Amino acid sequence: MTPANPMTRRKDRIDDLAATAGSDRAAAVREAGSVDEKPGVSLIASAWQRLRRSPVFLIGAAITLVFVVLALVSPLIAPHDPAANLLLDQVRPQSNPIPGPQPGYPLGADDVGRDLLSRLLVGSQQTLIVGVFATIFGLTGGMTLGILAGAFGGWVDSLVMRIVDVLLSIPSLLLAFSIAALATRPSQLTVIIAVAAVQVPIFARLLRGSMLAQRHSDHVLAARALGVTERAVVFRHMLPNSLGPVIVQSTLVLAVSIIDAAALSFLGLGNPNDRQPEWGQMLGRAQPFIYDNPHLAVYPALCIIVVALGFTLMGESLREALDPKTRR
Amino acid sequence: MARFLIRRLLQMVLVVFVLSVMLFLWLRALPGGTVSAILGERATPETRAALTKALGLDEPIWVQYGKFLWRALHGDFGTSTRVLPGADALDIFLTRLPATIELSAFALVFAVALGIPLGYVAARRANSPVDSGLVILSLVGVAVPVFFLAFFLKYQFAVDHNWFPVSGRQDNLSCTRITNFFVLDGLLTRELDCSASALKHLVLPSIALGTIPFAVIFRITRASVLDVLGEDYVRTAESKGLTARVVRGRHVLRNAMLPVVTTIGLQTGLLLAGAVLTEKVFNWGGIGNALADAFQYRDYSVLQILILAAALIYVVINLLVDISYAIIDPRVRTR
Amino acid sequence: MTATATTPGSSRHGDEPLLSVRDLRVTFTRQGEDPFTAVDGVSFDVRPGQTVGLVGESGCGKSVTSLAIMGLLPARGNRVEGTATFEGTDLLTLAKDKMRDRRGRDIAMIFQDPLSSLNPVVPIGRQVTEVLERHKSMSRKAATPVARELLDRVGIPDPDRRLTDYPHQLSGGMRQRALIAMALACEPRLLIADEPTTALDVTIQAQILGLLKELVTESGTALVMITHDLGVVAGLCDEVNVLYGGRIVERGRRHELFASPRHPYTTGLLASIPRLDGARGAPLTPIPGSVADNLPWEHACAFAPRCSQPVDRCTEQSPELEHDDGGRALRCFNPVEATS
Amino acid sequence: MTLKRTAPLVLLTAAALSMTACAESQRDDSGGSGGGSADSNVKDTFTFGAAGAPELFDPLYATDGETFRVTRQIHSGLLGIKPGTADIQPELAESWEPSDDGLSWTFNLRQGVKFSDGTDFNAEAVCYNLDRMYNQKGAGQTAAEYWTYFFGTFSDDPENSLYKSCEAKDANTAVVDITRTTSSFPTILSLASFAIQSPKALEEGDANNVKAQGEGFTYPDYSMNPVGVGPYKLASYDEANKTVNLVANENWYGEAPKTKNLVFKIIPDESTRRQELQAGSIDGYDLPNPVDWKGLKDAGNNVEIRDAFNVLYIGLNPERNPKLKDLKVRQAIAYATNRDQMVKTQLPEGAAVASQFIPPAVSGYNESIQPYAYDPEKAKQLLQEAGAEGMTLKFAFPTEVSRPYMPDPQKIHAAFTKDLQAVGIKVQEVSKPWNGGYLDDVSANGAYDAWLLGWTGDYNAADNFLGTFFSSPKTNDFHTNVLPWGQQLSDDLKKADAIVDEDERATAYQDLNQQIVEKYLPAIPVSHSPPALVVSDKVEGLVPSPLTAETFDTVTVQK
Repeated sequence: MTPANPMTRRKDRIDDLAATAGSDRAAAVREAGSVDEKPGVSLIASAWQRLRRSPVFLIGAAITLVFVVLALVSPLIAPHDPAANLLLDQVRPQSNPIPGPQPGYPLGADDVGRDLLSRLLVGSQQTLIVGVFATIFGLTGGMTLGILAGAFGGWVDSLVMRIVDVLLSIPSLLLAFSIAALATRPSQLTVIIAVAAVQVPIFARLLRGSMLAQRHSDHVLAARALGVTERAVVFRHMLPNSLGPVIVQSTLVLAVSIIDAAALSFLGLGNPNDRQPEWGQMLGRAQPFIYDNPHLAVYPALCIIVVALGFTLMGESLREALDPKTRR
Repeated sequence: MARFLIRRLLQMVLVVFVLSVMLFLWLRALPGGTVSAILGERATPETRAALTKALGLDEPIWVQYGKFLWRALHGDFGTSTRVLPGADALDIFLTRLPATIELSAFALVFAVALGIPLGYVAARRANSPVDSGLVILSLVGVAVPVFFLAFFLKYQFAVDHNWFPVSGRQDNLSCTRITNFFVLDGLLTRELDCSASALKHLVLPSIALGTIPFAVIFRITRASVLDVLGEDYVRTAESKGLTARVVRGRHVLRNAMLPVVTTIGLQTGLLLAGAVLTEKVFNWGGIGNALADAFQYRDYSVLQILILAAALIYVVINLLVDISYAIIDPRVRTR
Repeated sequence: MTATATTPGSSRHGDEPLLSVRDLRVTFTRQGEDPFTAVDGVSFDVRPGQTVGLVGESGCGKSVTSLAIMGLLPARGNRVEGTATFEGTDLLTLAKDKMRDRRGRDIAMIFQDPLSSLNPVVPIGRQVTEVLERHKSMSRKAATPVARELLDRVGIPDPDRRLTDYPHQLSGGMRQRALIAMALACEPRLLIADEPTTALDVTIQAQILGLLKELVTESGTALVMITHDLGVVAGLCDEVNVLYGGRIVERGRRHELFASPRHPYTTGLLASIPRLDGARGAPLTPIPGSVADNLPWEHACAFAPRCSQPVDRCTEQSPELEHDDGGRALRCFNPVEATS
Repeated sequence: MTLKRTAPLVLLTAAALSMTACAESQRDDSGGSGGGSADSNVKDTFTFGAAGAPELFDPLYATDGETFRVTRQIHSGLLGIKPGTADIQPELAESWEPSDDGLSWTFNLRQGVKFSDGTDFNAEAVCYNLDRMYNQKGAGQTAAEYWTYFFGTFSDDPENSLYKSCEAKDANTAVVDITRTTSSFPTILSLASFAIQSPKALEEGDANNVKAQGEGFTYPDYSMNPVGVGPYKLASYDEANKTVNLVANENWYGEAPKTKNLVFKIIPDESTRRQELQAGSIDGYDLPNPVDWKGLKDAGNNVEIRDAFNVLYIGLNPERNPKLKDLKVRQAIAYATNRDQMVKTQLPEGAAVASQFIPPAVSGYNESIQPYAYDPEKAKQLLQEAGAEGMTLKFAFPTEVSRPYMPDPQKIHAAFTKDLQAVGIKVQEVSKPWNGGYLDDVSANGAYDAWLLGWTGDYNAADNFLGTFFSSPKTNDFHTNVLPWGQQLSDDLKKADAIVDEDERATAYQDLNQQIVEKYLPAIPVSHSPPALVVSDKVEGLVPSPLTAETFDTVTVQK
């Protein structure tokens, strides 16, 4: 946290996280009062100890579980085909733009007569897909850069980090926005890519940080001393110990990407094809109706909020659990 | 310190330069463009060709960039084609900036005024129900899509109950403009109703925009207070029998504030650069809104300067944060 | 139990004990983990001007003891039983604010890591003066020269400059000196030093110990020296308590203990420190294993698994602390034969 | 949440309110702003929610409706538009006469007219203006888009220019010569772009000094200080607060505007405009979203529905997809798409399925033509006959846009896609942002087989629709040059346009319309959709115009 390392101030949450990995062993030692043979295990074990009793974590986990299950089974339990304009004949822009609740359609339909409940249920699927894939893409991208930088240091490091700096110098939403705009044919994929791209530099910095923290830690030095190849050192010794913070970040990113996706379709950069419903898209599309038929926006919004909250709760409590500093 | 400053400045220049190149390529890679944005349905091949030529968009890209760079170095960032046709892009940025600063400032006040005290309370009562409650609350703040929150606020407090204005920065009161900070102008010109109107317009957007910074500041405060509470020097202070007030003030908070200051700085950067959603919902005449418009109409010059400026503001603020950090933290100062 | 725990040697120091700890038991009850007793029925006395050592490896509960006495254990997550009577008042049951008044004035403490124990963002001088302001109700202005004086006394060169310096600008030794200066600012009657030298390199260690010794003798302050290093004790303490697994396993006056250690653990500790008077090339024999392998005191001798000469009883019942009239105490079924 | 919110809310409100309190008192003695109106229970300000910022105030260089909406209040042309219709009426010219060959037009000007700067309006002024437009140079030519579009070229290329010359016979008589006869002239002189402005002001404001700079044009001072003949004149443009303030023009020849101040508040977001209206901070706005009409009416506002003066069509490109060269296939598409349902479920009331490419209000409209019915079976059969079963169709729609003729393109496209798939056509769905290259792909690149697009008429002439669509077969969107009758149709259209006699021309166009839909069907006409504009119940005297050419001088706003 000293200016000697310029962009640290950028998202110091990242570096906080990064630091935890490095100090794991030290922490373990301080905890047990004696040198612990295998830091990783005891760390996770004790983390789990704390998590089991943290209400924050339990709530988060519960929400997430429900969400994932829903995403898997929703097509089976959805009362109607979410793409079928079943109530289209009732739609009249003036008299009745949004068909209301009625037998068989507890929440009514949307502006082209598709069953709202079914769309909400099935929406969980695409939403999960967006979240998960955005995270995966962001992670892989970030890992590649981060490992390059963290593992080799030197000019590779500074080159990669300059690139990261440039990316980080653009406010994240703006970046997503810009990338989504490039898509000549907007689709779910382009949305995912845009959202993921924002996460790449963050993951990169995160990994690099925690790996640098370890370059000089005992077990890595030891491994080197034993003449383990650089590659092995990186993948067998440094990477595994950097994973804690990465996992935490990932859970948080799951939430962020779902929200960002919503923001994109609010700005009209979302996936134009709405046969496969996605909550963010539903929310974005509800804009024209928000005044007379707010429910059209409120339902998907609530879904997003709850799910995002779920992931964030998990991530935050995970982070606290893994962070030795908060263990006294 | 001096060396560090110079290094940072150089770095900044580099970042901005690389960015400008990326930006330029990006703009040209965008589907469509100024020409069709201007011509609309009326476009005929002839008019399109003529316009393309007139706008110099037919030249090879590096030539265009060269020209852009040359002009930019002379403070000329081109002319708006659609946001405010014929206006100098730089001027547009300068007239919009105060709006965004004003909004960000109020949003930040909101975030800090709540974030730090609550963060401290949460840390003192770590793992208590109060703590968990506050943490969850703050996380809800993060989980709500900003634009939805904005809509919600607008709907509740502006449309349903007419407590606050729906959108914009000020009622049409024929106010005198000096700095384009409406609240300030009102005070300077003694047109207090202008200030009042501006304030009323600020409330809802500030809250909408301030929620995420609030959550972040809250969490950082909580975390760093937690850390400091466990530090040896706090124990030392206690062992000296110092009063609770002194221990908290001089030993706990003063150390805990370091990362918080950092974060506040960071958030400021984000706010100034990224208020697109809030500004759009509240039709706020700031940079974010201009960005959205410029983007919709493919107004290259305006996009260019706005994004560059956003990045620049962002990097500069980071630098300022580092400096302020150095000023607060003696360890850095004397290194 | 209390009856048995009358500390002998009263003959030499006539006056009443300044601090007398009786049956101190500290149990950590961190939620989500089974309660763990760190200090288990520890009793000892400290008389004015006397220097008492608490010795043992890390994790033996010596630091916890001191924190318990100072009332510095975390507010939640632990249970403290027993008494620590200081000039007639029990510190353990004293009201928080009353305790604050005593801390730093009557009882002061020095900690292990001088860097982390100093507030990084407050100048050294301020950190000294704040004690005076608090307890001597001096103005900051009035306190400054006093602080300067103190820094000078603990042998910090160029004190005027140091007043305005920040901790990170001082060397390890000087930081520890500064801490000592703060501790002694209000001439406390009792000073607890928790591993004051471990974080320093050997040459500095000697200086600091010398300084402490000098200060306590001239100011008549009683000193509780907590350390894992018998070497430190050897130079300093009148009386030594050896702790193991949260209990005192052996006690005695310094020279006696060093001359003829009875408890295998004590001998172990002695054997593991290099001695100039030891035979050349005599091997250093460390104690095998670690505190991790302890047995529960309730129905065994916790040290048994690491003991050089265990007997069956050691693993079957718990040894009591037995006092002889010579002012020594021992907790062992199969002591080392007295070498005399 | 609540806890978090209310605290500062209260604080700020308190602050704000207290300030207004002391402020109002201070306002009172300052006499308040304006307040000229005699009638006490009528407001002296009419605030209109504009969807976008005006580009500039010199209509010659303007290109979009939001700009014209403002310039129309401060400028007038030789010809005006009869309120509530698409027909022309005298304005600055009281009458006009063509020569027998229709190439020379004599305009008798209204007398005693002054520009808002007090200078006189007369024949010199008229000719000065027309010549000014004709003599645009360099960037000015590119910027003067409407001139290019309606008059062709400028003085540096006289052959292709419709305009020839203007001569001031006497103070009140101007004679304008044109190079060919067309139904468009003199009607086009009613377009806001060709308004007559004060020669003095144009001179002093260096009005023609348009420069291309960077990626845009820079406009001279004049463009921000317009001087014209109109009920209002520009008072101020508060760019920082996004409001345009107009004030009554005391030099106007007509009767003084009923409301002294006219304010345009720029609110790009449609739902925000509506909320502002609901909150009473604006008195009306244009193009309310059809789905809002009901809510708006229920809330007591007046939704003024204009006559539809537009057409939405499914464009087809036989060059890109040869299957479309077969009339049967094109007709199949017409039969397959359930346009009736689309109109009912998506377009505002008053919208109708289009039987031809011009709206009923335009002269030359053929009542007798029946729209293609919705008949999937027929469609399948036709496809079969054409051997085009299972053909694929690259069918595109624009995103990030809403036009009067298509409120939500994506929804319309989705509906038709379903229909087409139902008759076994494989639809390849494509979309692009409106400003993000959609129009390029439709016109310049011809990148789609079929697409959604439409047209809103500029003035009442069939040529403004049909000519735009189907003339110049080489370059038009429908690539009619690859169809046997492409050139033929183009020529016929030109001939019809050149007919001087009104009725003769009308019949000619009626026949053409019939041929186009029944014999050619180069594209599928879909619907005419009436744009609306909404004002609060306090507003009276606003006359909606099919051409969205309202002037607000007749408007009164009750307190």
